[in-house]
Amino acid sequence: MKDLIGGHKTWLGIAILMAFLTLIPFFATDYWMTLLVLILIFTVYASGWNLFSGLTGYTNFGLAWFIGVSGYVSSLLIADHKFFWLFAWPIGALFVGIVSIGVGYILLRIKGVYFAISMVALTEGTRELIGTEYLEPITHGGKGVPFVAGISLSALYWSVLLLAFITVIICYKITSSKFGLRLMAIREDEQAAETMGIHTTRDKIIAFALSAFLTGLAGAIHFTYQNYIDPSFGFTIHLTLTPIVMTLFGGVGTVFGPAIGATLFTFIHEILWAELTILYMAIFGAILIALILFFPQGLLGWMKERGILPRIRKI
Amino acid sequence: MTNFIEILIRGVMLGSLYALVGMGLTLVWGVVGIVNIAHGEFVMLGAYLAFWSFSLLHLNPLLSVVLAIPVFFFAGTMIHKRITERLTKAPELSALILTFGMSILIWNLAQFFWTNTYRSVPYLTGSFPFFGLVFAKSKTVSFFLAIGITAALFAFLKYSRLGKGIRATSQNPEVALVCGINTIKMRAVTFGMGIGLAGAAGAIVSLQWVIFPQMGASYVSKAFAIVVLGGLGNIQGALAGGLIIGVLESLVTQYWSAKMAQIIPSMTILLILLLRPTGLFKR
Amino acid sequence: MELGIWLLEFGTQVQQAYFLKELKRNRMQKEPLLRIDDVVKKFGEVVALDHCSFDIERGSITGLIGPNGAGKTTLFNLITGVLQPDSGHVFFKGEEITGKKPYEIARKGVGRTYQIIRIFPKMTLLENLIVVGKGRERKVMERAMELLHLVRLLEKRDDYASDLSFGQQKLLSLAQVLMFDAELILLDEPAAGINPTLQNELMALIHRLNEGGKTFIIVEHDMSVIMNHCQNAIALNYGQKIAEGSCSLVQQDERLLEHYFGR
Amino acid sequence: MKKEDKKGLSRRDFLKGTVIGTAALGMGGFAGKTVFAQAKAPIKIGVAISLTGAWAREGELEAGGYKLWGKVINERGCTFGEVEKLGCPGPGLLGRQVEFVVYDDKSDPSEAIKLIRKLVVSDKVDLILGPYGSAVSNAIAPLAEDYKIPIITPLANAPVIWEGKKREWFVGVLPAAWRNLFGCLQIGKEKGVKTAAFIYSDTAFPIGATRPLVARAKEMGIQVVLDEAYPKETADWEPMMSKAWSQKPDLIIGGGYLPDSIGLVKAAKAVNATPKMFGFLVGPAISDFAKSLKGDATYVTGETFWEPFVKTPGNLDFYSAYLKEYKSEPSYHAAAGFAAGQILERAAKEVNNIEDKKALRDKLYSIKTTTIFGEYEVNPLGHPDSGWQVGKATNLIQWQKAEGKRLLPNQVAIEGMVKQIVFPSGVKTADVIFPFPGWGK
Repeated sequence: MKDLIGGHKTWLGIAILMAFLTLIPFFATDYWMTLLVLILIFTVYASGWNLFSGLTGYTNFGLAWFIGVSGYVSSLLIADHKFFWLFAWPIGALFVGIVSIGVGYILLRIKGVYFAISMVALTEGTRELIGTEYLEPITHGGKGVPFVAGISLSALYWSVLLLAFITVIICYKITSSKFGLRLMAIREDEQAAETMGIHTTRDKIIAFALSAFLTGLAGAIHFTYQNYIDPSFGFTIHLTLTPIVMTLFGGVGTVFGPAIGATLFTFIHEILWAELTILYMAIFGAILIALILFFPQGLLGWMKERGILPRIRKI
Repeated sequence: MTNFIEILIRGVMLGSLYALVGMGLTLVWGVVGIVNIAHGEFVMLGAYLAFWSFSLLHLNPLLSVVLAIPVFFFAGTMIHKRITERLTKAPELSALILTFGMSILIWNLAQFFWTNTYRSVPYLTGSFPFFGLVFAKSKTVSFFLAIGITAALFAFLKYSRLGKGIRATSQNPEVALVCGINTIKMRAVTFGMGIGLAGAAGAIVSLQWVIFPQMGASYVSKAFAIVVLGGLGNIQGALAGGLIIGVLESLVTQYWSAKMAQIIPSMTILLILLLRPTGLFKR
Repeated sequence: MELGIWLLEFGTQVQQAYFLKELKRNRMQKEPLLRIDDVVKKFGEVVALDHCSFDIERGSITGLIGPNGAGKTTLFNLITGVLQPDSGHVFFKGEEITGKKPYEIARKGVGRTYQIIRIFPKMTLLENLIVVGKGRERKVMERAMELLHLVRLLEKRDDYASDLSFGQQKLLSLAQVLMFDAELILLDEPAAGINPTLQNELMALIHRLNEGGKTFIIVEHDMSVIMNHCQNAIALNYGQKIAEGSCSLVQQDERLLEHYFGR
Repeated sequence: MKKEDKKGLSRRDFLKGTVIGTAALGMGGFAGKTVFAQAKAPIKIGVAISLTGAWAREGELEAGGYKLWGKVINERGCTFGEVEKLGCPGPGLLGRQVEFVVYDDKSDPSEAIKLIRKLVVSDKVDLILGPYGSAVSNAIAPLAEDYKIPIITPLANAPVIWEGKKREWFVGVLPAAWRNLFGCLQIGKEKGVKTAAFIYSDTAFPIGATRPLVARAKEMGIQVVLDEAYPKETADWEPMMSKAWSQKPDLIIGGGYLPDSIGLVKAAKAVNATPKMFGFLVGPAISDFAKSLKGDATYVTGETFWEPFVKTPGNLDFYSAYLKEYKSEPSYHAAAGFAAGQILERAAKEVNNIEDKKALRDKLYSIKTTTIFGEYEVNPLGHPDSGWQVGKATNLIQWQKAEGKRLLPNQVAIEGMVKQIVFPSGVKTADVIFPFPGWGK
């Protein structure tokens, strides 16, 4: 377990990068900042997904549920109850975090593809539920919730930068901790792990709720940025799939894979879509197919296999 | 009361179509082991096949249904041989993502070539009275078509050599392999059949509903509910599941609300997975 | 005054509690390490275990024998909590563990290895051990290194477990069980499929550990392993215990021989 | 296939134009610099609009309208109708060529926000014309306030955008959504209907267009037998229509977008629903509606904001220019896009400058004008609903048989049917056919 990334040079590099990113609002244009905000939000989504699914092997196809529930709670607080955004965000995230403990307790006993489908069903069901006549007085139903949080782009950017930084640090710490190892043991062989004294249910739920909290926080920021939430935007399957694809792109189960995936992916998307408006989505689909067939271990995995990067887990 | 019976029968008709979509999905899932998210896109392609052959070749849409089966069967086996066969040993996430990619690719290409224009096949519109009840002509014909295709499928699986091979592969691929069954071929054939069913369902759908590139999505969630309800790989279960979902949707819309009816598929999935993970029907 | 009475009462209570604890400990020491009491397990129509009862004494090595489908692996699954019995009880150190979760049972000191090895292939050897260790990071690390040394896999500590040979994986699996200080270790066919040298090494290790106070139950098809290494043997057939006792005794049992050796 | 190509605006040609235009501008506006080196710098107009995704069809029609306006003004210096009276001084707007930077928002508000920022900050566009739809418009409206750049949004009218929001840089072109099918209630009232059923898609625009009508129906003494929103994902409208018809109402009103209206008519025929009148949102005005339903579209009513044959100033010129440019029929989306350009043109000409954004904005909030699309007048600054269009009326069309009718100029028969304006009485082109005579009659 040589700590290759713990060297002073690496930390110095990270510090410089962070300082640079922090100072960006002072010289970058709004467009670049918007792009960075989206990259950072998706970095949190992808890392949050990876934190649970990449380590435990439970494919979470309901990331949009985390995002949408937290987005809804925080948006409603800001729009209808005049909460200050800084307070609304953590409330939304805590809400989804706590609810997901219960949800995890119920759903995490379902395994494999069925778990993935149950999460999709949960997302779809919640979306429909928000629109029903019973919840409409609170949620505004299909009309959606438009609001202005009164947050400047720079403040938005710094918030999400801090969140992304914390998320990556948490992922790094977890991957190199015993808790992370236990999660990986669940992925490798859940039953064996349990007969070796690992409280698998508890560990899974903790990881699930932590993932929900972090993605939820990013989700709350996302909809504040968007000034608007409605059931179909809040729970769209794209909010689940894009982060998964980004993670696959960077490397599942790696620490920096999701961040790298989110960054590269957003840039490629930005370039492709400007040039190929309509075929863009078709190309996106083709890339997905190619990724699975020829590149299943992701960028970092591929580099590790080729010996370009050391085969250690902390990257 | 007549209203109730009318709605019940309409639910059954609706359900027969759902069942057709669900049976294709459950076959592929149960035998090939691939959760085909792109299943709905093949329904969409089937609908376009019927639309184009109607508007360009003036082909009767009912003939298109018959035509769709071999066309989509062949396409399905080719897709499996070229692409999805490689997934049989990969983790489940791979298949989910790959078929999702396939879904995006197909509907966007459809959008590119055929535009977002909404189309429909104006054939067999309207209704006919039946002992004081009123039924849509298109749905009634669709119902009998769906029943016919289902019966043919059952007969094929039960009596033909190929069908027996498919059942063997679905129950235990290793044993089937040892017994000299070419499981790769079986999987390709099954995948083809699943796609064929989707295509046929699409051609039937074209009679009833609006056709547009993104229409596939609405069938997939229902098909998933049907598969979970009926039990994985269980054709009879999918038939029953489809009918149940169809009837529930009709009744709940009428006596409760359309929004509650929309929640049925996802609630079904959650409840069944928690209470009876093997599905409601024994194999 | 009242305080005095209260103190007096409290004192008596403390004394009583101490006495009870002592009593419990005495009883526990008399109790066998593991007691299987009238356990029944059915899978649908098939009876996997049929009113099975026996005790395992501390510090013993017991062989569990019987033909395929006799219920040996089911028994292991019941002891470790992977399956729940339909009726009957399992006691470990005098405490009922029926219905407890697998991880709870493991933490009480029951470890097992599997017939088909179930280590964590995409984790390094060291990680495979650390993950099940308890206590402080440094202590866990030291213990892991120690155990890797014991099973002679120290040099490969940073390799993925999937890179090991079959026999080495069995050793790793045993080291894993030792890592969380299991007192009772259930081994499912430890000797099958590995070469004789490694087999001997493994059995020697088991004896060493046994001398150090560990109790073993071994399922093995190779009768010579059982005969050479176990003190006691229990024979199962169709889920019923058909013989129990010292190895030689069991071997002489007519019924067993009939079933087992097909006479 | 051939037949299909003719109808609608050919998507590939259109996109080719878009992409090339965008690419050229993206590379630092080479085209602009070389060609117009001697002339003044071009006016860059930014557009982030749905070219893919759920509203791609509507978005491309709208963008087609924008581009046509740009082309006409680049050639003549003015467009048609009332603005023509301000004079046609030669190529360009205020002597400067108009160039468009068009991006695709993928029908996603989140994407649109990013693009508007990109347009303002990176592309440094001078002006912005709006996206398609209420959802996206609502998402980008705060940006207009942030950057203090006026945005004219031609195709958004959900109340949430303006109601009580005091928007200062964001003006609309469409009249309020509740007016869309108000004609159905009015006609129904005159003809003495007693009951009405409202079924509509559960999204912002249909809710905003239908719910206020429910209240008005009650005020008018019409009994509301059903008021239900159905889920956005609905693909089979038969259960919903059957539910509505089981109450045997005189009016069935509602819908959502184009597929809803087609699906609802099919469903109505399938359950043999024969109320006295059908009124559906959005779809009936679009020719796809008649083309896919054929004869079944007859007697169905829907709102329209514009028709090729309405007698707004300059409409005939617009129609022929559009036909020449895209070789297909314009829809009201295209007309609204063109009209947004005309409103901008008028304001810019009156201010005689586009650099002074505040003056331009003040003008946009204060002018009253008539475009090819109809009247334009918004609530003035300081009004709680400032920026909301109040000048324009919404008309009701009904598909009627073409046989034996004399067609107006630009009134086209599709599948043997023509659109006739039946409400309000001032502009109607034919009397409403009431009650609905039954299917196939």
